[in-house]
Amino acid sequence: MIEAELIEKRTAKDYGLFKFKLKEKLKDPDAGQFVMLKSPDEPILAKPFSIYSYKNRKLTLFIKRVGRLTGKVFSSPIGEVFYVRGPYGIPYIKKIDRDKKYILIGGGSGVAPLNFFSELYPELVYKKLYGFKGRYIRELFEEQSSLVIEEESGKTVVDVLREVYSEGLGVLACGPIPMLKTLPPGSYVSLESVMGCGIGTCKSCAVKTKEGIKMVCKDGPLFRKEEIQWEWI
Amino acid sequence: MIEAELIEKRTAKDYGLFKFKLKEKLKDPDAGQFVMLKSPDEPILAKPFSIYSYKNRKLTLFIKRVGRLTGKVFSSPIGEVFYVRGPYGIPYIKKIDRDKKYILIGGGSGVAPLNFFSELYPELVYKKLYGFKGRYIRELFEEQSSLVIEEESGKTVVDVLREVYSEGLGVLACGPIPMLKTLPPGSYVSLESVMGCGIGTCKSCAVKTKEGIKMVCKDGPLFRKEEIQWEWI
Amino acid sequence: MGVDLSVEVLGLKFKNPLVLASGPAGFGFELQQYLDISKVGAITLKTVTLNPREGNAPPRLVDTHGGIINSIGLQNPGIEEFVNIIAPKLKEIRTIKIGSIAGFTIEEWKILGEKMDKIKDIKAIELDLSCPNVEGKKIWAKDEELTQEAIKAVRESTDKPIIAKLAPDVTDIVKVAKKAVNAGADALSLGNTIEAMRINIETGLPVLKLKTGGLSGPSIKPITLARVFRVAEALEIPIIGIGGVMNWQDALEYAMAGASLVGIGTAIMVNPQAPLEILQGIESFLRQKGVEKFEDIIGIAHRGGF
Amino acid sequence: MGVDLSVEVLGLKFKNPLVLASGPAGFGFELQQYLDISKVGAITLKTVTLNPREGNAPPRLVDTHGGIINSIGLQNPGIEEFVNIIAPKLKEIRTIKIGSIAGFTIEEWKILGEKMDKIKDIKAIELDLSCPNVEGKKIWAKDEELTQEAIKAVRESTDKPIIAKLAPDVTDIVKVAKKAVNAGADALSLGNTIEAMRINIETGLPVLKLKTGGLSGPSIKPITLARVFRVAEALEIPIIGIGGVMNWQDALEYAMAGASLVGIGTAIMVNPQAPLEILQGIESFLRQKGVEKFEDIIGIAHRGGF
Ligand SMILES: Cc1cc2nc3c(=O)[nH]c(=O)nc-3n(C[C@H](O)[C@H](O)[C@H](O)COP(=O)(O)OP(=O)(O)OC[C@H]3O[C@@H](n4cnc5c(N)ncnc54)[C@H](O)[C@@H]3O)c2cc1C
Ligand SMILES: Cc1cc2nc3c(=O)[nH]c(=O)nc-3n(C[C@H](O)[C@H](O)[C@H](O)COP(=O)(O)OP(=O)(O)OC[C@H]3O[C@@H](n4cnc5c(N)ncnc54)[C@H](O)[C@@H]3O)c2cc1C
Ligand SMILES: Cc1cc2nc3c(=O)[nH]c(=O)nc-3n(C[C@H](O)[C@H](O)[C@H](O)COP(=O)(O)O)c2cc1C
Ligand SMILES: Cc1cc2nc3c(=O)[nH]c(=O)nc-3n(C[C@H](O)[C@H](O)[C@H](O)COP(=O)(O)O)c2cc1C
Ligand code: FES
Ligand code: FES
Repeated sequence: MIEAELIEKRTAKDYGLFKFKLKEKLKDPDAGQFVMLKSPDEPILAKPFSIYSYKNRKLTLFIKRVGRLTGKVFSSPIGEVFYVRGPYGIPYIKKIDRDKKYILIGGGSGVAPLNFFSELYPELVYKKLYGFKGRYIRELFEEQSSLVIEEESGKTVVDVLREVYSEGLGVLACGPIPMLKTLPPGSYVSLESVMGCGIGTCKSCAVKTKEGIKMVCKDGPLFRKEEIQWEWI
Repeated sequence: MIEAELIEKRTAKDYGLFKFKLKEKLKDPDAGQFVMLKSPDEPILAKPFSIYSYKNRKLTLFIKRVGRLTGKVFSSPIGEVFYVRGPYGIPYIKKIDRDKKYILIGGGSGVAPLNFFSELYPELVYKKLYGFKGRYIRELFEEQSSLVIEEESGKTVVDVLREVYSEGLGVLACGPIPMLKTLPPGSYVSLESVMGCGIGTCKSCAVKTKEGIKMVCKDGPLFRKEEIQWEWI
Repeated sequence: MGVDLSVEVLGLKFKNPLVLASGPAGFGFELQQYLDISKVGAITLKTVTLNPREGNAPPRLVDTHGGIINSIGLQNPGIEEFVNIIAPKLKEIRTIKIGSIAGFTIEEWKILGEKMDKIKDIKAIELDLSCPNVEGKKIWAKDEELTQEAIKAVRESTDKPIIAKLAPDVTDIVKVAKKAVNAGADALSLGNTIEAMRINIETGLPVLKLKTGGLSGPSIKPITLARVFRVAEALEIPIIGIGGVMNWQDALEYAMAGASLVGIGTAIMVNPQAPLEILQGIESFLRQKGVEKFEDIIGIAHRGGF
Repeated sequence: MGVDLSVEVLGLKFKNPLVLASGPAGFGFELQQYLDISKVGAITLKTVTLNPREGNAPPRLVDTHGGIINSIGLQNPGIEEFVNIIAPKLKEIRTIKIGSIAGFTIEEWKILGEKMDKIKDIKAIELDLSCPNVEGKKIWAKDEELTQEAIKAVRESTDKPIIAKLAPDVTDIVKVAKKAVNAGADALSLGNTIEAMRINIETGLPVLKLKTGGLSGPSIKPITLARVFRVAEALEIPIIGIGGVMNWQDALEYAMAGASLVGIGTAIMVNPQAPLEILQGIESFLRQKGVEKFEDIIGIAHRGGF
């Protein structure tokens, strides 16, 4: 695994941007791909995090604190060493229709891969809708206009989507399952799932599709909304 | 347990002096007593370390790197937070004959409690013999004259003891078992033992004495050499 | 709004569900200097045998990733000294006291039961059927028939509530649990340490003098928790869930899996104050959830959760 | 001075003692992109059943202190697809391949044995008698008689070496091991995951959809190590020690306890390159100790150590 030293951190409550300096470079990371991040001790399992940004061996992750590993990242001082491997997963760009423009819809930490996508493929982005509950999140982002904050407007990203969506536009979404389920047909949805290996061998991250069981890590994380058998998740 | 922030460290190969700033003060720590030190994660067990020095909530430990916890201490950056509890064990001063002067004999990390003893009770110290294998240890100590370094003189502390010992003097020793076994009758020996609780409840640190099983943590760590049934250890 | 942490079980009212598990807390006297024992629901005293025992030669303890392995070997002063010297002082320990005994023969179980029965301060008797750390000794709980016989022997010698402490590392815990209940156990402690070892690669020899010992601590929690869950699913009997409880979340998991009381051993060794932190955590969790009585969450995982 | 890491056992020459345990490494194809599999002694392929299996609904995995609990549920394409599509590609995986099968009935064991027998690239057959993650399915290794019958069935259908993969969480592992050997097993894999669970205290429900799963990783190492030690003490049979091997020290402990080969599962998931680091560590340890052949340290803990 690649040594990853924490060199910058900015947090707002339970969300944070964490920049790591890697000992080796990642191989051609693309938007929608993720890395497996491991703590030097507990938990022993590496966990998946989408690439939020990457340049010159500097990897930025956008992390929501929910449990042990994310808690460890939040409480780590600058200089703490973690380990990463990857990038894994199929880049969004290889799965989507490149002739469309996309509304990027992110909920919470789901914003991470969308940010990288908009950095790499600005020409494919029609609009960004990054949804959060509380206004404290504004501290973390420079680009304030993409933020849809429920506490401020009473609207969720899905509400706003309904207002701006029109036939012909694509939807590229990453966020909680309930949000993904409400999206229009044809949307591309980036799934989360508990992962073990991240590379398709251990069968931990199963999702049931019209064509049978697929692995989120190897066959995804992006799927067309219609492929998924949502009731199984 | 008391939060203990690492505020200073000086190491020479596998030995080091580590100063911690405690959140609360220790209750009347005395020489020969130890604290239980715990890492914030692994290993889960707290481990015993003699007090090397203590003043104003600043606790110094003299540690030899041998395994997981000690390894963690060595690799920790300044600012890392550990936990301590204690002090435990019977102060040397309560067990020894106060009418004597003592040769303090330390082997390796066994030097720690003797240093504290000589700080608190200089009037009871006849001579200090702190034994180490390699000369690199000189970097760690200001008081160079107490050091007996095998690599330099070819002599161990026990060799030097034979030269300076005379009837009427006391011996107060802490170090490896083989060293303790060779000491003159009447010597006071400070034992090490694997510990669980450090307070006498769990029965992990048993030592067999003429009066039956005793617990190093609660009944020791200091014993008269004659009390111990050495073959059991 | 106060949260009611008390648990009524075995005809006793425990002020809260935390029990100091047998062993790590000794008889409570030393621990008392570092923990206000009156704050915990109960203490199960260190196991007592018929004859005094020195315990095993050292090293008796080694740690692992997420756990510790001990081979203390039931060091204790024997039942006579316990009755004559320890028991009269037990009133100093101001919580419910559960006596723990281990016999090597049926006859011994009987005698131990009788002696414990006479001690007024002992409110229940736990049968340590599962200590893996005595050389040459059979582990009673590894044989359903022996389990049954031992319990019957004690059952005949006392009217105090009997708790059978079973081994988690058996093929079918539910089967053993059923036998124990049929034989007259009023409650089950699930479980004890699990046979384990470490080898010192430098010497090529086991680290512990006894070679193997019993694993406790966080490592075993998910294992024992599943045993508690299985037994609670199958039987109507009060369970003391024991194994790897280090924090309030662990304690709640056991309760939700079906344990009425929760034992802590290793956590006491790591930090004698651990029980207080655990109780605080349980209380504020329940308050936040709007649960008024701890008893309401016992076994909730079998009833569809919250 | 080179150190000879090879192990001769089951009539096969393993270039080193590391075996990728069944499951976490799949059939090796995906893993191959991240690990040069030709560097490990062998791979035990993911268990195959008679019929294709989707596996359990998610979540299938949750981590604990020092371990992970999985309830994959033997997701696999079934023996037909294995024979027709997977087997012909197995030559791409350039190490010794051990096939793994799990039957639900004696008849199934037999058929699976026969099918595996015909695959040239499969050099030995492991019987997964101990997967705890299939709802309603009996765990064969929890019953000595069933263990024996399953092994006999496969024994009749193949001349390839048979490895019986036993469950560590049985009352008496030596007893089961003896039965397995008597029934015709040429080697034993000790062991598999141990039934375990976690409860989500927020919902009050088990985290895994299947409720319980199998615990693997560092947590179980001291437990399985003791099982290996006990069996090696009692029987003359090659053992593959499996459970919580994360680093070279762990691997050496298993060898010293009596394992000829050492399996790694969870470590592969954490870090696909782990086997290379482990091999390097073993080699430099042996060199430093002046041990010329890895085989010399197998079981050394039973022979007085170094
Ligand atoms: C009263 C008392 C006072 C003490 N005071 C001091 C003090 O002042 N300074 C000090 O440095 N120490 C002191 N000690 C000793 C100290 O407690 C131990 O060194 C410490 O517990 C080691 O903890 P660890 O986690 O680093 O080692 P562990 O990881 O627990 O290792 C312990 C031992 O096992 C060996 N070991 C580790 N890993 C393996 C493996 N994989 N295979 C085989 N063997 C292995 C190590 O070499 C070591 O000898 C004292 C002990 C006592 C009882
Ligand atoms: C492809 C992919 C990309 C991802 N990208 C990102 C990303 O960019 N940013 C991001 O923040 N996340 C991302 N995730 C999610 C991230 O992987 C998880 O948040 C992470 O694994 C959590 O690890 P943890 O150790 O902190 O949590 P864990 O400790 O494993 O906890 C996991 C869950 O269990 C719950 N839990 C924890 N402890 C308990 C307890 N005692 N009882 C009950 N429940 C408990 C937590 O609330 C949490 O929901 C991604 C996931 C996938 C699959
Ligand atoms: C040092 C030590 C001594 C123990 N002694 C006893 C004992 O005498 N009798 C007994 O029934 N259990 C004994 N146990 C087992 C504990 O009571 C408990 O069942 C086990 O440790 C699992 O719980 P834990 O993980 O909270 O420690 C002992 C455990 C330890 C660690
Ligand atoms: C995700 C996962 C899947 C597994 N699948 C199988 C399997 O299909 N067949 C099998 O015999 N064992 C299976 N196992 C068990 C492992 O082969 C191994 O016995 C166990 O995990 C203990 O080793 P470890 O601690 O190194 O992982 C699986 C384990 C894991 C973690
Ligand atoms: S995480 Fe292992 S297969 Fe997807
Ligand atoms: S360490 Fe527990 S009794 Fe001494």
